[in-house]
Amino acid sequence: MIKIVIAEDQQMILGAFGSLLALEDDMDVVGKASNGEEALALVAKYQPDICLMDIEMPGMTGLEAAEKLKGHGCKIIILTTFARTGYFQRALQAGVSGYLLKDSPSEELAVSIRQVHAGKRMYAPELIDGAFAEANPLTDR
Amino acid sequence: ITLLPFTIRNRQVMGRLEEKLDDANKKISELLVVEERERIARDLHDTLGQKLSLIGLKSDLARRLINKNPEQAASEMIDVQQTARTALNEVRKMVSSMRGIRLKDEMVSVETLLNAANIQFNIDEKQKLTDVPLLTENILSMCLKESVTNIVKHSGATECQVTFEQDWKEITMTIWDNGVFKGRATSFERGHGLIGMRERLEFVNGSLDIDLKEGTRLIIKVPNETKRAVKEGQA
Amino acid sequence: ITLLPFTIRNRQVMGRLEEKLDDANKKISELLVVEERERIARDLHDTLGQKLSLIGLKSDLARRLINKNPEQAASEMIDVQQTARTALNEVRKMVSSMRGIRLKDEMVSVETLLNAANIQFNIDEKQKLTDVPLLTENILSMCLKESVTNIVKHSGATECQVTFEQDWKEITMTIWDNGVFKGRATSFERGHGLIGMRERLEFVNGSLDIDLKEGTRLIIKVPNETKRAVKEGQA
Ligand SMILES: Nc1ncnc2c1ncn2[C@@H]1O[C@H](COP(=O)(O)OP(=O)(O)OP(=O)(O)O)[C@@H](O)[C@H]1O
Ligand SMILES: Nc1ncnc2c1ncn2[C@@H]1O[C@H](COP(=O)(O)OP(=O)(O)OP(=O)(O)O)[C@@H](O)[C@H]1O
Ligand SMILES: [Mg+2]
Ligand SMILES: [Mg+2]
Ligand SMILES: [Mg+2]
Repeated sequence: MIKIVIAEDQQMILGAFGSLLALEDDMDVVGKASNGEEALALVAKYQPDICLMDIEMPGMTGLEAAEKLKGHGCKIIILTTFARTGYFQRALQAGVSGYLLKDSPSEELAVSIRQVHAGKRMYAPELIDGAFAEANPLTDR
Repeated sequence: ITLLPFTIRNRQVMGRLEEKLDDANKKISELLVVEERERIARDLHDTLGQKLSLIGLKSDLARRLINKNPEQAASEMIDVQQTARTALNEVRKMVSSMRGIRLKDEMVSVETLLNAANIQFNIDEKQKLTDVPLLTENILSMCLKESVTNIVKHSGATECQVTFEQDWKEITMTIWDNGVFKGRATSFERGHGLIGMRERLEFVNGSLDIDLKEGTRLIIKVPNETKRAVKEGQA
Repeated sequence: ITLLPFTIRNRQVMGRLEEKLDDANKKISELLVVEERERIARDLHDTLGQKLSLIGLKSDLARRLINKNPEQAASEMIDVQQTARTALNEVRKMVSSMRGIRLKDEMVSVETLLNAANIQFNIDEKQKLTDVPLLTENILSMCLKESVTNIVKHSGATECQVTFEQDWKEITMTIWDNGVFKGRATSFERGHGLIGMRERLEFVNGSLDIDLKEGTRLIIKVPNETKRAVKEGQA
């Protein structure tokens, strides 16, 4: 079983992610947080394998939480809607394992989670700058 | 003969001045456009991004629940429909606030307002307005709205007539009511409707005059620069 | 003594000219903003409006089909999800094309680009840039991107250094590489990167110079008009 904590400030989106991942046989959503602080607390409490993290949340953002979790055994996947170059760089520096689109189909998300769980890194090309993506096929790293 | 060099020099100075202002001109325009875009982008981002993500997730979830839990699936689809409706309303609001108000639309709401106040409304469009630049149209709409609001609020009129005229030189919008003007026609108070109208009209080199011979007649004039002429001015 | 009246008269004429241009100035800026808004509004309406309506209809249909025809329901839900994703992509494109690129962000992507090309990157910011108007920043970002792309494409360099300086008069961005310049430093070809840079720079009264003494050094200068100065110019 892959143990998952989700952090997302929009309750409806949080709920939908929770229900979608609960449908996967090999995944167990053990906690749902609505900001960075809660995410840190739930990660400490449940020791999940993966933490799915929204960026913009009131209080502590997903990026700040990811920075705090650097080096912790839990792997971080950032889920976001829009590309912001500064954000991606920060996420990389925080050592996140995934940087993915919030609207990717749940089957794809499940595949990505399994890959990350297996030690791979996954980045959505839509979230990375044009020149950047061409010159640097990061998904191969 | 001693005057000549000075005239030439002055002409040069003026030429340079003109150029410099023209440059500043372009730069400010571009800057405003960049800032306006930034503002709209932020709006779009905040409102629509979240809603579209939610729609994507919920329709995904609903599909996967069809067999396992059809009731839950149906309820997710209701959420999707509701979210789409809300998002559509937001797009409409954004679009209409971006567009400014078209004169045609303002005429409709002004008519409703007058009807509600039991004031008879006559419209006399001597000539359909054509090729009015967007900015001018926005300003005329704003003037029409303010004038009719004043009629309803202050005039005690039973009749109101709006007339449009357009010739090669200018567009004239006349708003007449058969009530009694209660303010001072010569000096308007700052921060109020009439002064706001005058300021905006002056901005497009237009004018606002009040004629109190018979009821109250607001005469609003703007230069008839067709869209084409203004575009050329930009080049 | 005969000259005096003329000088005065000329000064008056210039004053009026200045005012008139200032007016035209304001009008054009406002007009451009109004037109830009109108353009974006049309885009929004056409692309997002349509898609959201479609989502509304299909989600309604899907819900009604859940029991009668679950396969059909599932396929409608897939359509809804797909439509939401397409719409979101459109919003993404609109937002990123509207935003222009901030210098800070461009520095990050340029760094990544150089790293990927195995070119060592040194950044030397003598003084943090402050109060750069958005338009100038957009143009500097564009120049930085184009210059570094050229370095990666043409120079064969192993090192690149970017320097920023800002004094009361101007902002200077210098982009140096230790490779060999392959083009003509005096005349650029139309429609290509370097000429595009120069054109945009000239638009903000800036300049582009190339120094080939040691490697390739692009010297980009823009006047240091702080935001405040431009804002005041608008009033
Ligand atoms: N059509 C009218 N008939 C009678 N009086 C009018 C009419 N229009 C304006 N006035 C008078 O002129 C005054 C100034 O109008 P103006 O629109 O500037 O301000 P206002 O309507 O009082 O306040 P605001 O428009 O800011 O809500 C009004 O208070 C009113 O006395
Ligand atoms: N940093 C550099 N090092 C070496 N050569 C350069 C460098 N920058 C430009 N050049 C030369 O100058 C030429 C013109 O550059 P420019 O950016 O205008 O066009 P381009 O890069 O060839 O095409 P485009 O930018 O339109 O893709 C290049 O083709 C190249 O030969
Ligand atoms: Mg959020
Ligand atoms: Mg009023
Ligand atoms: Mg080039």
